[in-house]
Amino acid sequence: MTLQSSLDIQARSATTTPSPSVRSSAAVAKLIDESKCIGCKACQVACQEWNELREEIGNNVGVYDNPSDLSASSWTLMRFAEVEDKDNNLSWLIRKDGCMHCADPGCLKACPAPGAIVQYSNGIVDFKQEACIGCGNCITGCPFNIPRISKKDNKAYKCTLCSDRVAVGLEPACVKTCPTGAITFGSKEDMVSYGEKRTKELQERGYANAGLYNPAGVGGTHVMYVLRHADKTEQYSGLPKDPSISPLVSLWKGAFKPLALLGMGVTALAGFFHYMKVGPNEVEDEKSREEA
Amino acid sequence: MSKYLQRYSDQERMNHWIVAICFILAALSGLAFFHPALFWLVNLFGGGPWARILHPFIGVAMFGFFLISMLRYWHHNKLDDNDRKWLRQWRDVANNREDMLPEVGRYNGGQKVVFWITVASTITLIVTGVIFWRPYFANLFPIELIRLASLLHAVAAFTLIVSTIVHVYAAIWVKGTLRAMTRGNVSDAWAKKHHSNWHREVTR
Amino acid sequence: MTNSWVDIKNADLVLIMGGNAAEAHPCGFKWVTEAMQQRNAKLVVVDPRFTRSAAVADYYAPIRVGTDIAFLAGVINYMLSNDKVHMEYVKTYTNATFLVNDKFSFENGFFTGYDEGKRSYDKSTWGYQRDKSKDEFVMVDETMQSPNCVYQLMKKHYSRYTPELVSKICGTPKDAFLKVAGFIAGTHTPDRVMTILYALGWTQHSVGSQNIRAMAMIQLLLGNMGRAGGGVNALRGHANVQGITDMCLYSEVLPGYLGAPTDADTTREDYLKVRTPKPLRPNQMNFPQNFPKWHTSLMKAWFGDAANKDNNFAYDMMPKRDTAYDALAIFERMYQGKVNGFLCQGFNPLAAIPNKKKLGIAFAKLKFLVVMDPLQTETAEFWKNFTDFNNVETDKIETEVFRLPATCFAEETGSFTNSSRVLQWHQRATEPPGEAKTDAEIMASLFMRMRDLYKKDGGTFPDAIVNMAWAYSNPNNPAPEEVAREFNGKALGDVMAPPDPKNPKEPPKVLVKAGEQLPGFAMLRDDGSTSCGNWLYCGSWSQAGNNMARRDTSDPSGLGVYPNWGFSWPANRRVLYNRAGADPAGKPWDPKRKGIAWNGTAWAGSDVPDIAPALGPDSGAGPFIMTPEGVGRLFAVGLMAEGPFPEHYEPFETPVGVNLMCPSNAKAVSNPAARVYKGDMEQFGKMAEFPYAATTYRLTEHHHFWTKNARANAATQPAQFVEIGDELAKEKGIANGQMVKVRSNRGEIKAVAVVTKRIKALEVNGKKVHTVGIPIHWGFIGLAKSGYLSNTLTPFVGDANSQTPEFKAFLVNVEKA
Amino acid sequence: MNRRQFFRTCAAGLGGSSIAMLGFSPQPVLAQVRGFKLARTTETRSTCPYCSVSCGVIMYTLGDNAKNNKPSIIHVEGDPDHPVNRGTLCPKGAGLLDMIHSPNRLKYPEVREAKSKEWRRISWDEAYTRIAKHMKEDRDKNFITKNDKGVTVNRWNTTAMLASSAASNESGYLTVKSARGMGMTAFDTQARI
Repeated sequence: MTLQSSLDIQARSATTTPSPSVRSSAAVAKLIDESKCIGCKACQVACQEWNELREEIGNNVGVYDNPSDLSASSWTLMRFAEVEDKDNNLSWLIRKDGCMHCADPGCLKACPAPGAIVQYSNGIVDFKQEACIGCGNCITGCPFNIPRISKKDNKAYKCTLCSDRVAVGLEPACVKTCPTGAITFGSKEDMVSYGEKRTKELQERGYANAGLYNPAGVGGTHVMYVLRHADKTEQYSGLPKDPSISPLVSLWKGAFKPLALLGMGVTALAGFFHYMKVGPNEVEDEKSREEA
Repeated sequence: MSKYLQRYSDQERMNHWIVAICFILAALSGLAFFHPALFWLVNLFGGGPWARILHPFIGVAMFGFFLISMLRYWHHNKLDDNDRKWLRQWRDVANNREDMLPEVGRYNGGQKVVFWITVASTITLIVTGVIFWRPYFANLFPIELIRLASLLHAVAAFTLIVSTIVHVYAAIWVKGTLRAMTRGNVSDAWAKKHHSNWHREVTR
Repeated sequence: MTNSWVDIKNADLVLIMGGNAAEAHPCGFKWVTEAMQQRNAKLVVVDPRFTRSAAVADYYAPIRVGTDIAFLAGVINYMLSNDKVHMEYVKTYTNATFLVNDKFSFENGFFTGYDEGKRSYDKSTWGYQRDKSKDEFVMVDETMQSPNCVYQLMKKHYSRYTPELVSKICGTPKDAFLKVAGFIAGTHTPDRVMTILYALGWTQHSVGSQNIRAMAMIQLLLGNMGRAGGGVNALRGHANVQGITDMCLYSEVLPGYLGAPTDADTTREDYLKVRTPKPLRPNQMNFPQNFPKWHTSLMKAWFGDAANKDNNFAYDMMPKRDTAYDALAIFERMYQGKVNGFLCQGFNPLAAIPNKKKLGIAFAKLKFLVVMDPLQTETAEFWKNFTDFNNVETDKIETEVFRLPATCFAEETGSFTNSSRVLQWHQRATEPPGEAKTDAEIMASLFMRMRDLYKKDGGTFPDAIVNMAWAYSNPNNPAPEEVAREFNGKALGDVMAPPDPKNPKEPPKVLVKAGEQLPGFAMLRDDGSTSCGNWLYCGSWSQAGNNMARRDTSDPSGLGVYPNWGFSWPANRRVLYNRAGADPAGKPWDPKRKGIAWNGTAWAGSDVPDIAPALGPDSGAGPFIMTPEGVGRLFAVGLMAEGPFPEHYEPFETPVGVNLMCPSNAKAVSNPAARVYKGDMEQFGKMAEFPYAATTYRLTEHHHFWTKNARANAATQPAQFVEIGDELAKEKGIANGQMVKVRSNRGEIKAVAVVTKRIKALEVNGKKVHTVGIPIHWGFIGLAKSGYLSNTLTPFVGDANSQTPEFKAFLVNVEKA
Repeated sequence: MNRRQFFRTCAAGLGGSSIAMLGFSPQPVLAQVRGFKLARTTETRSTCPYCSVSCGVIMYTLGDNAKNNKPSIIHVEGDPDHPVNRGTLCPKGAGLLDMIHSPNRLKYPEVREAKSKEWRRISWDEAYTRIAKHMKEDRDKNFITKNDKGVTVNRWNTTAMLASSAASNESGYLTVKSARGMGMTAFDTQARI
């Protein structure tokens, strides 16, 4: 962790040249141990409190998930799923949903506004609302359905991993508050090894399919899960098993972008050189009129 | 027999230019979002958020007016064997060897192709654009469709821009053409040279 | 809690039953997850609902509401019949060997001595056999073969609770019951310890106290009391519920649990005599024998010089109690029109006492009501019409209501005592909003007004009011520091050591000089030379200063003792009965979890010994120093209202209609010793009309009726709901998220239905019993969506001993709204 | 003609990057993290007022306790030194700020007169005077000095009190002391429930 008021930037949305990248700070990560999570929503409230957000007072729609979805002012959310296995053993699988801080962030890739999304060298992906134009491409690009556009200001918002706290050497608010120690924070390296240790402990406890969720499809994440049923991630309110940036988005924001630009340029140039070589197609009498 | 032949009415021309202006604005703002190198174009619209707000409305306006033209011209743009022959002889076209080409009616094969490309891409643009238009409509569609729409929107825009470059260049290249849209008429000689069948038709 | 929050991490098995620790005490629950991860402890949850605690448990077993005693009795039977008890512990540290009055018996639902008319017992046969030749000591049978010894009586009593019958009563599948019993019984060896975490899920029953006793018996049988990672742990609900309990803001006790005088205690002598027991076995500490010291010191603290030998230490200044004045009794009296004024301090009884309709009528009979609270409450606006939520005729209610703004924690200085008896000092951070004042200032100012009026105008019996010691620097607003010093106590004269038996001629040493703060309750005297407002808190503010404000984070033993963090009553002891954590020879049962041990000359270890430090293993002194026996009571003698052994009784509203433990005795269906007022019995619903078992509970997102006023919390559970199992929902055609009407014989509420797999229909006595879950947190005031007060539904009856209302088991019907 | 062509060509993107380099590009946004809001606040340690785990909390107030500063609480979080909660807080504790600043906090003494439909703000003095008058009247009238057997009982049971279980020990002690001093027996607390 760096001790400074601004973190070094590793990648910046809609920017084609590299950011200053000689210095590299240690990558950080948050690990969510689902086996310890009781769904108390302390993380939700702590997030609201620290980030000075307040969610609307909604309604109960028949579930414990409240608010019922992420929003511009709810950056993290407990999602509850009642799952029965084939022997009718009930599990109440509770997952803290929120930004995964992908190493290869789809939102950043899709964002057209320079600097509206940045990735710090410690791995945090942060939205800069001042630069956000409100197009929603970040939503299109995100493999986890996280960013939300505010109805109030049409800017995109999501978890910042409390970049303001991390920048001064503190853990994120949700991590600090988590009563049961289900959320931990540290260097990515430490969190991976702790996650692997927890996985082993859970496997010894009888959860043969326990595993660490650090999906390679998005280059790994800086928010990881330890899951008791890592073989069935979808049971956790639809956590994608092998998430990656959609190929459609990759094509759109990848190869197509320069090629299309090139195509347009070539077309224009072709016209230019055609004119220079072949010259105008003139009707004789009119040409004289024009020149006159 | 006058020296100039009426090709487009005032109303047709105004409609064309509205579509053209909308296109320019939509293209400029769209390109700003398309490639970081062009993001500066948003300044023409009062900054990023304004460009984002205006782009879809401009697009809808463009589509609306384009629809009028399309309905008016589509039956002039049915491709026939003559057009296909014309198109096959694109080398002659490009080298101003018109005398070797088949006789052309109101529109030549190239114009017709551009017309249909424009129709296809404009419809694609409006349909896909609505699908990911935030904050109004995007929430009605599944994310995968939005992703596909985003890609198709970009592809259609690219196609439209390229075909428009061709369209504009053709107007510059073939002298006397521009007058059809600025004045509404073309010279008798121009018509005879480039659209002899049409010339025969209107001067009959 | 006998143990502490952090101590939970030392457990090998955590049983959560009669509570939902993850939901209600998440930050304490961290020590459960810690035990699971670091010690590989197992977590077992027994609850009518698959709770948040169950979500992370190793094993969950369902149980029908209000049948915990049957379950626990079955566990006792399982342990006794499979020899899964810690026999050495049971023989030496409990009254298992004690002989019981041979007239004592239990038959068909009743213990001996039941008086149906009074709904109470004559407990004269519930005693021990005493040896008249040996100081009236209790007779014992070390072989535990006598049919009258506690062990045999217990074995006989609980042999009736077979796994089959338990399953039939509780609805817990037999294999699930046996699995849980196996987990629990597995900790009977000295190297394994179980902790039990419970809360209102056990107390809020008409058999609440016996629920807890049953578990206490299990912990004694397993040898888990007094041990690191063991104990019986009540997870309490309010920030200072423990402190207020210790301060005894109850009619029947004075600060430090000193029984308050009743009409029967005509003189101070009588009063002290009944409350000062004699040891029941040789060489016991019999700590309650110090009662006169505690009481005299209290009277000195309250009346100063006005309490002296000449006036029996102001004995008659204290009111005597003629009858019960618990909250239910108070509202019954109010309902009957016997109460004119009511002071309501930081309490929302319109929501927190059962049967809202009855409460509303009671309030309307008051002449004046004074509400002191930081927040708007339903109680303060009982007279206001909130349509269906509170449909009253305002213009017919004549009660004058005063609403006084109080501070919240952030705006006041003082101490709170947590669930594990640790007193912690806190500082104010900011000014109160508007004109709000602290509760202390409001009470002191009111008292001073009364005192001035009585001084000026006279009136009935002004003596106690005008003589009360009130020498605070600002009598209208005593500083918390002054008050804390007062309840700790100080020496009024020099406190002298008892004469040294070895040098009887040497003048006794001065232990505490006059005027100094007392270091602990051992210094209290009954001659008026000490004052102490609460003997249990003696030591909290010693001459060294404010021990409640200590913040030393060191934990030398690594067992989570934190001996110098705050002050833990009694005597800064963190684990109660810790002498029992060592074997009779003084060696820890488990050397890896050593609390205290005998080092040859004294008891020492990581904690303050719960026994006189020099009273070695050879003395024969038992570890349970607060009983005159010196041992833990498997047989409760005469202390409980409904019997010395916990026995299963159905809730007053039972979905079965019969007590399967005594099916032929219709009078013992529900607790025969519970107090039921006239009119309330008639209001109990019957299973024909109200077929579903219901229970109320708290959600982790909310704290009682407070956090509905806090925006961030209100959003996390914004609207009222009830939970019903998917099977019942299907039967009733109720869809998830639909509005339903829940009706009891006392009223109805409407709420959103949360249809869940987490509440299962249970097979009870051959029929299916559905359970309806009713969270309590909404009302007609707050930032959350308005809702019905859930006590609209609940019955007006309490536990026979504590009078804690039966909020956890009653009957309802459910329909689509 | 040529200008139009040039314009179109630009739009097509050829000149885009070069124009950007000419300085038409918007100022790069300074990607600084949000300022750390607690940097110079004052810390006060306290105990969470909700359940009996009694977690340690730190309250952060604006300003440095200077005379002219009114210390308003802007943030509450767990006290990492506290042995039980070690910095954690449950959802209630994490939302303490909203309890402290709840719009439903009472700020002034009020009275609802008999049969009235509304609250009326009164002064503390009026509140104390009226309440004490009510209490004294009731006490003088209904106080029982001796029971029917002639035993001195000195009790007052027609005005009842229910005490908070969230008030401090000091407050509780003063409450029980004054209630007993007045002779109250109809006296109980939330702690029973």
